Amino acid sequence: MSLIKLEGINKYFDKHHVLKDISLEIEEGDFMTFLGPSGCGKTTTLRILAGLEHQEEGLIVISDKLVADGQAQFFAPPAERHLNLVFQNYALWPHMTVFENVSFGLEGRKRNKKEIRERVESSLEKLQILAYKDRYPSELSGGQQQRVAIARAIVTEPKILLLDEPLSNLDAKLRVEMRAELKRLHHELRTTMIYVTHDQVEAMTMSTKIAVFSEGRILQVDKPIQLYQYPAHLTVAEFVGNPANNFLDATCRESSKTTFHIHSALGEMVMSTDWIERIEKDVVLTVRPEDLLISRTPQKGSVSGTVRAVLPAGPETTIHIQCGETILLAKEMGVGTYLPDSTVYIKANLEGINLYDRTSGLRLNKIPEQKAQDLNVYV
Amino acid sequence: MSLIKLEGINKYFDKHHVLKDISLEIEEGDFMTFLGPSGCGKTTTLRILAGLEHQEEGLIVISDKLVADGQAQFFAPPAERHLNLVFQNYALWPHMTVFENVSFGLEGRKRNKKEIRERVESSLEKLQILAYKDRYPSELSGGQQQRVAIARAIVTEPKILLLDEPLSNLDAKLRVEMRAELKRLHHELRTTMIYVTHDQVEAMTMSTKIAVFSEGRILQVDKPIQLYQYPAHLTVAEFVGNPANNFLDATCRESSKTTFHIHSALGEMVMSTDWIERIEKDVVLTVRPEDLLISRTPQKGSVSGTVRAVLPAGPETTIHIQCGETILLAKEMGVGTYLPDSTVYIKANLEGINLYDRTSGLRLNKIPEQKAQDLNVYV
Amino acid sequence: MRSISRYHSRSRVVNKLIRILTNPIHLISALALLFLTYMVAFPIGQILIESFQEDARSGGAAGSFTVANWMNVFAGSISEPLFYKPLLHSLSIGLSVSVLSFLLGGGLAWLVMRTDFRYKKSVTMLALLPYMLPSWVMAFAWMSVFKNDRIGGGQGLFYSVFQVSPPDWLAYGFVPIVLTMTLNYFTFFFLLLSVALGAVNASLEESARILGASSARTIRKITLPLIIPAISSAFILTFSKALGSFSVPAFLGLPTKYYTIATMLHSSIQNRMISEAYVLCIVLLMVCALLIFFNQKAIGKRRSFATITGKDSRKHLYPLKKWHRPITWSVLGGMGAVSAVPLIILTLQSFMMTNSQFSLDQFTLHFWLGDSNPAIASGEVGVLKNDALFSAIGNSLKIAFTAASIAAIMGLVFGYIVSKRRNRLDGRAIEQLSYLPYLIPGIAFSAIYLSMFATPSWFMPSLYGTITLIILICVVNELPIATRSGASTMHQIGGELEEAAYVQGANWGRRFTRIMLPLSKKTLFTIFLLLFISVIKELDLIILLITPENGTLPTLMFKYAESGFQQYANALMLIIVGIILITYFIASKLGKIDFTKGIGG
Amino acid sequence: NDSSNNASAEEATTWLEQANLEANESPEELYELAKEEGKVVVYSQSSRIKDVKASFEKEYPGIQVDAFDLGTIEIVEKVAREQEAGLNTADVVFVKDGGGVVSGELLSEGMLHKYAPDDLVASLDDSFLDEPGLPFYFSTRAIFVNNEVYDDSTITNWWDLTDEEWKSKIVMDDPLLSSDTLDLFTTIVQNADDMEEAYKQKFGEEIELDGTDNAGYEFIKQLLANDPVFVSSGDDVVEAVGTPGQEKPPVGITTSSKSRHIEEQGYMAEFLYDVEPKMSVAGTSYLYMANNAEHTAAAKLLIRWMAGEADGQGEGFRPYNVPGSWSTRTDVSVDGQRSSDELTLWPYDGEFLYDNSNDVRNFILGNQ
Ligand SMILES: Nc1ncnc2c1ncn2[C@@H]1O[C@H](COP(=O)(O)OP(=O)(O)OP(=O)(O)O)[C@@H](O)[C@H]1O
Ligand SMILES: Nc1ncnc2c1ncn2[C@@H]1O[C@H](COP(=O)(O)OP(=O)(O)OP(=O)(O)O)[C@@H](O)[C@H]1O
Ligand SMILES: [Fe+3]
Ligand SMILES: [Mg+2]
Ligand SMILES: [Mg+2]
Repeated sequence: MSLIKLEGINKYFDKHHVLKDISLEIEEGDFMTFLGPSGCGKTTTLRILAGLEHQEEGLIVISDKLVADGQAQFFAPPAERHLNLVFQNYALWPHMTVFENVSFGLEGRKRNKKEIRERVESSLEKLQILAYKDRYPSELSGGQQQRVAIARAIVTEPKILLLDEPLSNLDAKLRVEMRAELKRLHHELRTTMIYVTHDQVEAMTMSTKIAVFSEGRILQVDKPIQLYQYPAHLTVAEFVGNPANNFLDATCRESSKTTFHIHSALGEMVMSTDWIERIEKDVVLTVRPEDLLISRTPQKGSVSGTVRAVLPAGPETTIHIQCGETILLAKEMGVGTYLPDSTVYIKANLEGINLYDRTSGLRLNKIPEQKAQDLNVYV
Repeated sequence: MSLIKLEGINKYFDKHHVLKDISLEIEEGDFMTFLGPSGCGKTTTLRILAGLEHQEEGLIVISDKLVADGQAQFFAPPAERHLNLVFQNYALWPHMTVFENVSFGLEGRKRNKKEIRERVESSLEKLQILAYKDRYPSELSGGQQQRVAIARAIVTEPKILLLDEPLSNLDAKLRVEMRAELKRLHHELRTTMIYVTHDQVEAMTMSTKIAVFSEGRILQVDKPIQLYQYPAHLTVAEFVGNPANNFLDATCRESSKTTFHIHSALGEMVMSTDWIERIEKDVVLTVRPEDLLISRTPQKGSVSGTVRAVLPAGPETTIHIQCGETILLAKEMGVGTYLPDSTVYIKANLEGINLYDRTSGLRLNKIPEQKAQDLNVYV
Repeated sequence: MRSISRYHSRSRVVNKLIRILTNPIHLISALALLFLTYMVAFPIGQILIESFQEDARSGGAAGSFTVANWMNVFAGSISEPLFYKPLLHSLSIGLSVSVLSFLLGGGLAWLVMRTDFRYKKSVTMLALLPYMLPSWVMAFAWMSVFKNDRIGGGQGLFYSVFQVSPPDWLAYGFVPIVLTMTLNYFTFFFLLLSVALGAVNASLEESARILGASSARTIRKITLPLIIPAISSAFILTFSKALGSFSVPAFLGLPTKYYTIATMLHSSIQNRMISEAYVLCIVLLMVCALLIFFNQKAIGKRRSFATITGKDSRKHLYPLKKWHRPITWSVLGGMGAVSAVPLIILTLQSFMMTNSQFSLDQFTLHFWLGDSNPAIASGEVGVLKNDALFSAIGNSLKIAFTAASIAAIMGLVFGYIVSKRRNRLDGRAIEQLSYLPYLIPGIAFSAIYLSMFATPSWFMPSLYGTITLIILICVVNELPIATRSGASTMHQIGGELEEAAYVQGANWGRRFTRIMLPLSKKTLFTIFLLLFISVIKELDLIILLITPENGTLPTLMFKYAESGFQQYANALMLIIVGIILITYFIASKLGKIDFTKGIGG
Repeated sequence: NDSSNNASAEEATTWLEQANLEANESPEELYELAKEEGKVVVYSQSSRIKDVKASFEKEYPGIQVDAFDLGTIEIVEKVAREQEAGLNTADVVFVKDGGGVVSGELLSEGMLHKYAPDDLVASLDDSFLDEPGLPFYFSTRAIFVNNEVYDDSTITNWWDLTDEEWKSKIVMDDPLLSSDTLDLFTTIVQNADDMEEAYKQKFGEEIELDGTDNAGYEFIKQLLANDPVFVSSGDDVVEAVGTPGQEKPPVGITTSSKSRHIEEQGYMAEFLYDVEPKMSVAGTSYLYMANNAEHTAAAKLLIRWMAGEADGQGEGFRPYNVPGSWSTRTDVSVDGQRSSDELTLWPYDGEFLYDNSNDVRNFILGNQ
């Protein structure tokens, strides 16, 4: 049995239909990440799950207990759902000190003073804000406030923890440390986490599963790497990848019983028909930037292109290459040293491409058996 | 002449000394990024610059005009500083619709209605929130609110624009688009930007200069790549890099007139004495993860290590390798396929290492002439 | 860098001075202080001085310095009946009324602002009604129900129904005084807390609920502390209103000789023992000052109550579910009874030939429309036929409207300073000073104003005899309500909202009118309404200053009441209530105010 | 500041000379002069001034009456403050001397003057001849009883009120709040001898003072010990006493002028004339001319008008010639009530009241 189950959730704000038939199952101990463009309904889903917002339609079951039923207009209060939420806007209490903010949840549970103090201080310590415990939220920096919000949520060690962009205002170093802290919590207490983030690295490294939202719908729920490597839908493909995936209009042509050709700006590729569910004529080919291989000399199967821009970003460099009409992004480790306007030869790593039906937007290629097993290694 | 000049700014909140002798010059048309850990004083610096907070000591000169003098207790009001600020917490007016929020600044300038409407709508359009123009802030998602805050600041086309983590709540795709939009603004209107971000990629790709803050001080102001490749100080080195730099305690030994040895967990390295300012015995060696090369077979100069964790993050994979006592991070493009606990051989790319005095924390190695020129290419 | 040297040549002190002088907040704060010093501190100074002067009637040399008045009150042979006991009564009344008003007004405010209760507008209306009636009306209504045979002259409704006399404690003294005053003054709590609750970001409560706190605990630990500024303001207003109220304790307290400081003060004035009156007055003022001091303590220096912030989040209403029906019935029923009963009694009376006999054959329109009939009330014509009525309505409207508008704006501005500069001396001084007029007895206050403005002084022209002076004294007298309400709202507005406009280049005026004012629109309306009501009912404050051609509705009513023409007075009372209601509707329509909604969409 | 005081003193004398308050102008002469002045301002303690204004303006067109309707205390406060500030708004002041404050604070300061032309004074009752203003009518604090249940003989002596029979059965205006009631008590103290006498008459023995100074105080003490019920207005007293259908109605003490509305309201109450030692104390209303009055002639004319002119029958006096009130003249009376010379009243001694009512109040406070 799954720990949390959403079924057919629909939510309207006045006329606006913001959640459309959201269904989702989350197992105990899952680290589920919600990924999706701004305004797609992530926060709303969390709020509905927490019982702060009431859906018009759909069921929510937590730990085998029905906690909300839209049709029946039954909604268990937040407290009965045994979860905790880090609000996107922190929602710290301005009239309480940091300590009081964090201890509030424990005090409700009638523990003794000393224990409360210890636990509050230990979680403040973990979030590196113990020094600020007697300050009021208005006397803290943005990132410090955000950490208070996290501390307040984790101090009660809830079974289910919802986090709405909890690390967005923290610096990279702290973010890594906080991620580790959350991971630890996840493992040690087997807390089930539902996590909203816009940071793909965060999503990829932290989660056991990712749900990609778009315009109030869930497009794909999958393990991180699978999602990354085999986006199920063009929209998902557009959204994941850093920097963005390359999209090429392509056409397919069956060339033999076992092979077919894909024709695109990257030239002619020959693929096995095993690789694909079915052959469509008009397709979209996606190549991840890191799977676009650049060489300074022509190679077998490569096409030529012109370097348009080189954007070093510290650990890696993004190179914009014009290839016919389209600009393709390639990514290399380290500081790339291509000169602008020089000619280079590019070729797609065949393992890094995906094929989509141009009309329905659904992926056509299959996930290879071997790969699918491989991927399990990392989870 | 620089457009903005901060000189010896000191700021206290009650007893807390939060800004310590901040001095900084910003040229016209600069895109200056403030980078630094949470709570280090970035927001405070922006607020002092904007005239919302008053420093106890120090001067601020904008466009050759003294606008604030702590000693003399002279502070020009924000309006006279001709700048605009995107607040870290948005500071949207809850009683106004999105349109009204954005048009407020223009109305103060007594333009005609039609022009105001056009300009507001065009900037809402750019931020992809035109559809929400009649909503109130409370009816928007977090990211949408943040975009309203940006729209409000850019609509008046200020000479100087201060942005406090303006994209922190946006998704990756939107963030890329918004960056482009800000860049465009920066170029087209020659707006001088001061930008606070925790996203290093953002800092690296957007800025002409980066100032690294730590505990109320500025540690280094430099061009992005230079900063990335040659952090001037251990603390800076700790802070930049994604994931974090590898730090190794090392000892130096002069081996000849022109060479010296560095001994560390990565083995013995021989470097030219030209490479370094002076030789110290106790040093810290830093290696960026992407400059830690992994091979499955022993190579010349490589040391062996054990794979402890493999963290695939989509486009790249971070590998934790235990090497003696220390855990080192290495980063590779694509999905790394090392098996946990397998033995690998690692070696540092010599171009990717830096050496620091262990006591003062200052960098010992010089920036090579050639390199220094190279770096100019990308700016 | 020439410009630099320019500023360096000036000294730090000069720059600081320039900064202080050019900062509108300082300027406004200075003006406010000046205004308050002249209009409040100066009169109070006079009262203080006179409290140390020999009374003319005490036989000594009138006007010479003495502490006898103080000794007499504090340590004389009659101190106990004159001062200590009444003070004890006053304080216990004030405290009980405040607590009950808090429960009643706060509960209703919560119901209206925080739940999905359906009849919010009706409840708002019903909560306002009792405040519109003069307090004796409620006391009178109580009497008609609970009167027992102690006074004589027939018993009340309670007796007719149950055939038992209500005990004295239920009919007179502490209990009825507290209850009727509560019904009169819980409006402060209701209005101030409604506004405050409407401005509380729902997510602040939600986060407590998620942490497993029960509704009660959430309210106790989060909601209430968050609106401390509003609560303490309402508390102070209610407490001092109860402390200063004379008519209710006189009406309900005298039969069992239950005196309060206000009755004693009134007694001193009636018997023209000016110094003694002033000593009592100063005592009341000290209680006020103490309250404000505690208020400042409660608000503290560092704590923030900013619930209206730059990141807005969603509004959420608490579902009443199965409680909806019982709550609806009990609230509408209870409130209806409480608000409507006195009004109905009043209305019926105005149609009855003899005062307290209700029967159909007594029905008459005479008191409304009748022509002169020497057999009835010495030939007094019906209220609506009275020539003075319409000029009185005109004057009352003019005074109430102007005074309420001015005071409402002033209240917000003062409140702004009080909250912005709560750590500074000027903010605290303004808070204290603007509060003090509340407990100065109307006649003493207006007498001093009479002297101050009788002849031109300083830059002020002689205002005596003009309507301006009446408006002015009403404004000053109502400043406490205005400032307290204003401050409680201003505490809730996050600083960054104003800063955002500041960096946009908006000057103070624009910031105030475009940001602060709209954000506190409901408060503005609340203050306006409260002040309009109390000014239009005002009598003893203005009676010394009014001229015959400036007669107002209360002066007209005073004439009727003084002649013993109860029915006419009631009819007039109803007209006043009508005017207030019409004003309420027009103002809320014009201002697009919906009390029951929060800020923004 | 001396000089200005002198100046105003000088002014005052000249005004006094000009105003010529001793003169006996005829109404016609005054009217001529008053027309110049055009109006007259009166501060009145009674709202019946409205009727006076109407009749006066009808009789003397061209002279407008500005009538301020105020309470006694307000009048004292207003006149004193105005005069101190050198404002001469008021011309005529119509007020009772409650607690002696008018004589104590206004007359003593020369802020009010007496205007009493001979023809008006001619038929005044003797006891009103020596007053500081023009006394024109009076009412009194009287004992009211329910005439449905009781008759005149229920109470014949003030000491009757101290009987056990009336414990908690006396309803009266609170002396702490009503200066008229306090005046009654103070006058009782002043006339302690009479009270002593009356005591003897009732109990047949000399009074024994229980720690009090005299029989007056002793009476107050015993009365208070009998738990009288205080109410806040005279109407309540009349209602309590007069409401029909009561088994054992209380007796009441309030102003006789309340009897005006008794019938109208259907109450069954009347006040008692024959009480030992005296019925009560006269509460006289006076007309004064304000110092430095601007409209002297009109003021004189109005005073005459209100006093009912030479024959006392004038239209101006009619509003005051009502049940419960008595003209100070011997030749004017109200039907159905005893004429003023048949009443046994203590005279009203403003000076004494001003000096002593404070003590009496403190005594009451102390004996509650
Ligand atoms: N009260 C409201 N009335 C109308 N629309 C609303 C209201 N609240 C939210 N919305 C809309 O619902 C949609 C979903 O909002 P939600 O906050 O769930 O987005 P989100 O995925 O959390 O976005 P972000 O990443 O920007 O925080 C948004 O388009 C928003 O504009
Ligand atoms: N009112 C105040 N009283 C005391 N300390 C304060 C106050 N406001 C801010 N601080 C402290 O000043 C320091 C700098 O704050 P600032 O907001 O400038 O940090 P920041 O660099 O913007 O951090 P972040 O990235 O988290 O937003 C913080 O340590 C904060 O705790
Ligand atoms: Fe009043
Ligand atoms: Mg969100
Ligand atoms: Mg910050």
